[in-house]
Amino acid sequence: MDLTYTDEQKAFRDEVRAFLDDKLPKRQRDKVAGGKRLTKADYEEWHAILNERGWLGVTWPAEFGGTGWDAVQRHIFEEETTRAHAPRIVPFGLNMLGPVLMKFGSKAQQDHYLPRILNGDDWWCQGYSEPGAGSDLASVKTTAVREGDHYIVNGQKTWTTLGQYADKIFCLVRTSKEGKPQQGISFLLIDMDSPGVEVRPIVLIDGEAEVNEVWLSDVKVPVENLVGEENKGWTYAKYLLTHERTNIAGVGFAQAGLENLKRIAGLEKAGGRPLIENPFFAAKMAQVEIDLMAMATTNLRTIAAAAAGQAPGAESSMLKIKGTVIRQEINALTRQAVGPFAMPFVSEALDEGSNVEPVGPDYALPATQAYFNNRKLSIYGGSNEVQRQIISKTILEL
Amino acid sequence: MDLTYTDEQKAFRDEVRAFLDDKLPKRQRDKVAGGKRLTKADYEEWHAILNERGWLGVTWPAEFGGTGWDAVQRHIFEEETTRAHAPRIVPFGLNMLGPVLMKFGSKAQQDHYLPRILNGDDWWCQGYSEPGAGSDLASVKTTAVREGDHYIVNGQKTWTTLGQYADKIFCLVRTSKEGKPQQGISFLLIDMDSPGVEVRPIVLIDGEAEVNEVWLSDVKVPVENLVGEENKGWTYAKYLLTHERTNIAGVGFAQAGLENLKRIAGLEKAGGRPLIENPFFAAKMAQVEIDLMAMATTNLRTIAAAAAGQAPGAESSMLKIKGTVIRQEINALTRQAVGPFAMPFVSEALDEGSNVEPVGPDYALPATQAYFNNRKLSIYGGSNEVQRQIISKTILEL
Amino acid sequence: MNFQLTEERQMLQDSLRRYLADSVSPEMLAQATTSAAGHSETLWKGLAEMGVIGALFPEDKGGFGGAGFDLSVVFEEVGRAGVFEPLAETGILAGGLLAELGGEAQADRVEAIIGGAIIGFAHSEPGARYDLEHVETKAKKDSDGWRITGRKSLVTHAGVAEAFLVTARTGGETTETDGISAFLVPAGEGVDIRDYPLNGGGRAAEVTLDVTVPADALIGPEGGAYAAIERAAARATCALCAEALGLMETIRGLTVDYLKNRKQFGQPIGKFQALQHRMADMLVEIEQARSAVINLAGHVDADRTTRERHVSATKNLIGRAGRLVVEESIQMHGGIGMTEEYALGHLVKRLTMVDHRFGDADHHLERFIRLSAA
Amino acid sequence: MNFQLTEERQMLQDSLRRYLADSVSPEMLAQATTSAAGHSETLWKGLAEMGVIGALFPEDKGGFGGAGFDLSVVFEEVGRAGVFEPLAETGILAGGLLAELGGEAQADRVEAIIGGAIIGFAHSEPGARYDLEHVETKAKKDSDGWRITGRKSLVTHAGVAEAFLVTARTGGETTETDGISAFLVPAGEGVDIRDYPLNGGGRAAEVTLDVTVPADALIGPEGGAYAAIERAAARATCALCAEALGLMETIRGLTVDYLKNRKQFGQPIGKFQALQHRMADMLVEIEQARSAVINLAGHVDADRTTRERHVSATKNLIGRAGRLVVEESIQMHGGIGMTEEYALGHLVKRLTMVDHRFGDADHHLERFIRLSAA
Repeated sequence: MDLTYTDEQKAFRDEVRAFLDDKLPKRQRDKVAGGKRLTKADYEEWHAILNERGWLGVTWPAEFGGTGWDAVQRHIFEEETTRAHAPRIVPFGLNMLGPVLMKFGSKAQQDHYLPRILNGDDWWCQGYSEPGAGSDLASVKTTAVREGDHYIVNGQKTWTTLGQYADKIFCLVRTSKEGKPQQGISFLLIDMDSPGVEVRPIVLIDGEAEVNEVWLSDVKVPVENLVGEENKGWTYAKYLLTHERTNIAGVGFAQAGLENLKRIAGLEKAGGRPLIENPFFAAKMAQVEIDLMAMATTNLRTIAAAAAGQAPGAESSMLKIKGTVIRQEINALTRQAVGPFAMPFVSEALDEGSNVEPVGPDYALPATQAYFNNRKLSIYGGSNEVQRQIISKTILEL
Repeated sequence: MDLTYTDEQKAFRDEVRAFLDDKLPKRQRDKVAGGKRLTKADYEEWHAILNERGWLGVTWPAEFGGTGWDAVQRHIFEEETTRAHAPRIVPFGLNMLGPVLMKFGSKAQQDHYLPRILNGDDWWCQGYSEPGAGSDLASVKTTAVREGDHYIVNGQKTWTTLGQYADKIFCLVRTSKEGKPQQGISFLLIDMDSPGVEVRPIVLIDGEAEVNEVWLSDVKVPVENLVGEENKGWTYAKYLLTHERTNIAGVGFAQAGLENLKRIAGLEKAGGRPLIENPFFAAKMAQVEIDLMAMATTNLRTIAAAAAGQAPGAESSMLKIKGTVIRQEINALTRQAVGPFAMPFVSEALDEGSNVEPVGPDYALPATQAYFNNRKLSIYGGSNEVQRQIISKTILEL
Repeated sequence: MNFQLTEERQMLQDSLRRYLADSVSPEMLAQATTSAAGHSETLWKGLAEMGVIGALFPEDKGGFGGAGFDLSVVFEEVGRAGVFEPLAETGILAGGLLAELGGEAQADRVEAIIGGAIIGFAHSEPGARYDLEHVETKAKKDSDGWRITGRKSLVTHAGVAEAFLVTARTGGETTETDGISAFLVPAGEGVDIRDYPLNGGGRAAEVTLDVTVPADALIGPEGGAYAAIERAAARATCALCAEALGLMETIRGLTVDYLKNRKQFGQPIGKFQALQHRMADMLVEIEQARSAVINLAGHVDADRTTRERHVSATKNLIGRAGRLVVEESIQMHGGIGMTEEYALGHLVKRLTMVDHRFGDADHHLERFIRLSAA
Repeated sequence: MNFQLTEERQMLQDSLRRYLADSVSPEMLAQATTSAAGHSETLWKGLAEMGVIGALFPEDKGGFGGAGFDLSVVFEEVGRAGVFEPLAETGILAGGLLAELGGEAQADRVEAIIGGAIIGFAHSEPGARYDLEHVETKAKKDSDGWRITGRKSLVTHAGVAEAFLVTARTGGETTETDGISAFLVPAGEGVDIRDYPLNGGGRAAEVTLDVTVPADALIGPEGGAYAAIERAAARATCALCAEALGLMETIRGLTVDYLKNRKQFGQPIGKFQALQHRMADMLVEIEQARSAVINLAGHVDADRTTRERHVSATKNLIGRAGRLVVEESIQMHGGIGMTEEYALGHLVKRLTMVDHRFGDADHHLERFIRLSAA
């Protein structure tokens, strides 16, 4: 038992810190810390900086141009970049499609797509969810019918995050109606420029349009864009979901959120005293901090097991539940902290270079938006209800 | 809309208060307030005092020797007696069997049993639950087989409260195995002195033996002890349960509990200050008080509807859930309040006249016992899970 | 003891509910929210014509209601429909204070309000958070009348107000209850408005005052308006809590419908017991919220301690129940519950913002403890 | 970073778990609880022979462990079995202080403790609640040595202790940290014991002291024992939290078994989704409790602020998780869960009492805030 990093791990952490001090643009740092709106160019700039250092393929093995880091190193990198308020790495190409192609893609697909992901030539988005399906992924209705050397794809995808920026989409499509719903699914790569692809933004209750509906009408997709075998897509999809679940606890986000909360609670005054000194508020903050301290250790335990080669099991479901509960509680407390200034909705003030001033403190609107936006945490990636079901089945065997 | 009592109701309340000032023995008041152990004689004494005044048959119509009070009067009586720390009225004869006999019993049964209940000649107990059945009452396994002018009863009842004091037990028994489980049940009155009846105490985690197992082995019961018709017992049982659910919210108990909690929190010192001034503790107390203020009004709304002749519906399920949650929270806070002295278990100190002194303050052990004992509130009388199911079905229609 | 509405209130409830059900749609609300006015002028006119504003005033002030239960009946329906008209600002706060403090001189203006004139309530200030007595804005007597200087914050519906009931200090320190006076200040020069939309619908403004008003703009006793302000705030809080209850009822209806109709894993999700039980728990809390609103409505005219104790108890409970209803209803809807387009979005935002007005759950818990100890 | 037990600790865990599984039964616990000794002499002997007491002491004090993870390994098993032996009192508190403060002069006594001698820890007092520095008991130097007078409360296993590590004030005021000294006081004349059973098993006593001990009964520096007492209490709290974790694990096992085997409405109740989800939530909290114990065990030897911050964080979390596990496990069992006879009863009582020792969840929440601000 040893809760501290080894000397090598500490050295690695220092290396990451030095890199961030040196290379993370202050402009980006301030935008992320201040809850400002990030543009496509912002993400691309940060990806390019990381790629130059060879640190963009965080989860990738070295043979594909990735870092080859183990789970602990990935955790340290994640922790440090989050604390430094770096933009997140957009995960769709890097953490989702990449690993699927490495494991199930053809040599030609790997050679073509993987370098393009690292170089920022393609911006990928995810075509998994469909309207009316939610966590029930196997009920895919979008069809792909083979015609000669093409598939003709028809259907609708939804909750496609940052689809408005994407050049490409990886999709689950139905290629067969026989057998169980899971059996007739294939995994297809589609060019967003293809005729028949239409992207419509979905505005969420925080006022932002980060997700989209993607309509596919008679879209012609070359058969070489099929990943792996036809009707085996469910296997690849599940593999991808396991990868999606790394960093599912969101410890770094929670820690950054808690720091932000403490800062705000130190600035806000309630009854003439800093809010942070109000015993009711201090109690709630301390409670969530204590929960986070424990959850961070649960997370490290899982990471250490992964680094030792154990496959992640239902522990990730526990981390998902507790991690989202903690982050959502931090969001709720931050919203509470900003007081009456949670009310104004001056969206323009979040744009870089906008000359619209926020109403009240500049942290107020981001606090409210984060509260509303992060309700998604317990819904997506397998809702917390689905996670409870997994725990009940696989750990408790009920 | 009027939240206050009418002048008549106020006058009635004053009458009840005057009666309690005058007739409730101080000895009993102190025992109840102090969480001391009540004996059979204590209950009998209080019943006799009430009966002398004509106030024992609280829920009974005047024609059977009851008070004939409406729902509001019953509520006032309940509230005042609880606040005055009177012993509770033991409900099995008075609030459970009584109403069943009045509605479904024969004239002979009514003439025989009802006066005996009021006069304290019979102490009744309830034979509903069976081992392994819990809230699933319809799964009655105890059998009653007709042989001539007797039934031969075999089986086992459990959770029989104060069965150790009882002369008689009313039982649900299976007289037919045909049809749905609900269809073959009968309602039988059994003399506890009959050969083959055996009572075994169940000690609960508070160390007390208030409930019992009742074993029935070839017990001969005269057919005239059948209430209503054979195989119609489920109807009577359900009718009884509706009656049991009056005062299901336990507002009076909660209010008395909250007062006791405040008193203790005023006496206990934490970090040199009275616990009641500790903001964390004060916050929890205030929270539960606020919840109770609202629940008391929900209760009055239900009572007013009942007084206006509306049948109680799933509202009683909502009162059951919220009422038990509130009382259990008060119990938990009281246990918390007594600090380290929650630990000693000096049971003898609760007996009247015992010369064993409690360890620490005299309110400590009763606080711990009440916490453990009242875990039952959310289990019995239809567990809170069953109540949620009722709400889901009847109100939400899910 | 009687929990039935009077016949008059029952009629008001029925007709208001019918009117709003007929007039309000998600599209109409979306339009009102993005309009420059920040509310629906048609609806406002309709409400005035129905006598809804009059129901907020007692008979001796030209209305036909004004009791706690009149407020709760009206605002439960307002919440149910999710509308954001300047009813509370004009009818309870500015109008209520004009009626109470203004005497005969303001009777015409109260009549105009009942007819639909919009008067803003410019009271809270940037540093006040939820402290009602926090007033820095100054009013100084001079030869022309009163010169008022200061900043007011989050003045709801300021953009459409023809005048403002402005509170300002004529004496005392920033957080004292003594020394606060009320003035009627017409919109226009010297009253600078920066207005903006609100989360949950409607608009508000930061108002900068540097204006001179005549001597008779003083409403009520010089330096002695606080008690009336606190009473008006209690009534507005009662209205807001009733509005929250109405929001909860509509959210509940949407959620139950969704549970019945939405299928997943081959059956309506309302057949999943875990969701059934959580929905039942939500219902229990909404019932608590209803009782809390009744408690407050029944005590808005009680003595100060009783009234304010109920204000804080009810606002605390509404804050807690509101958060539960918001979070559970979104969660049970899943992704669709987070979209701006679906009806739920507007309602949960509005309900969330209830906790940011007139003091959040913690503010009132602390206040309840203080008032109970007194 | 490494979360594997060392080979030695893994062996200790395995053998202790096996030994307790073989030796402990509900009947045996019931008998121990009602016996005059208030614990099982056989078990105690067995533990000593296995070297479990030695595992609580570092090598330079004659043991072969003594680190935080040694405590947590041992006490998780103690909790798992639901036993109540004087391990913490003797091995961590009295014994730990003798080893730390007593020097060479006490080495023999520490060896005796490791061999099974029972020494009580007479520290807390009737008015202290959870304040470690609250000591009123006085010690005065006189020609015969030290005269100690005062009252100690809830001295666990006092009835079987051959001596007590007694804390007493040789200077300072009741709640000061300075001025507290430690003494070794033999049981017997001048040490009056009123002993009684405890909720959750075992016995404790109120101890009245009016006794004179020789000058060399003073253990450690005069008036300067507090820092060591606080360290020992941190270690005992770590042990208690690990014990709570063990209790939770056994309760979890009992509850899952019950859900699988118990049928109602025609199926195992574990098939009801509402219960499945609640059981999953309980599991999540037990996982949190496990991590909290690891955090504390890993920091019991850290600098004071770090150590005590972890003490308070972990004890707070254990208190909250413990209450949830107690209440949910009883609820999911239904009536049977409330009976003394069924194995659950003893465990939930013991787990409940954890919150009443060394400070409850609120006490530590407040302390965590204070320590974090410092």
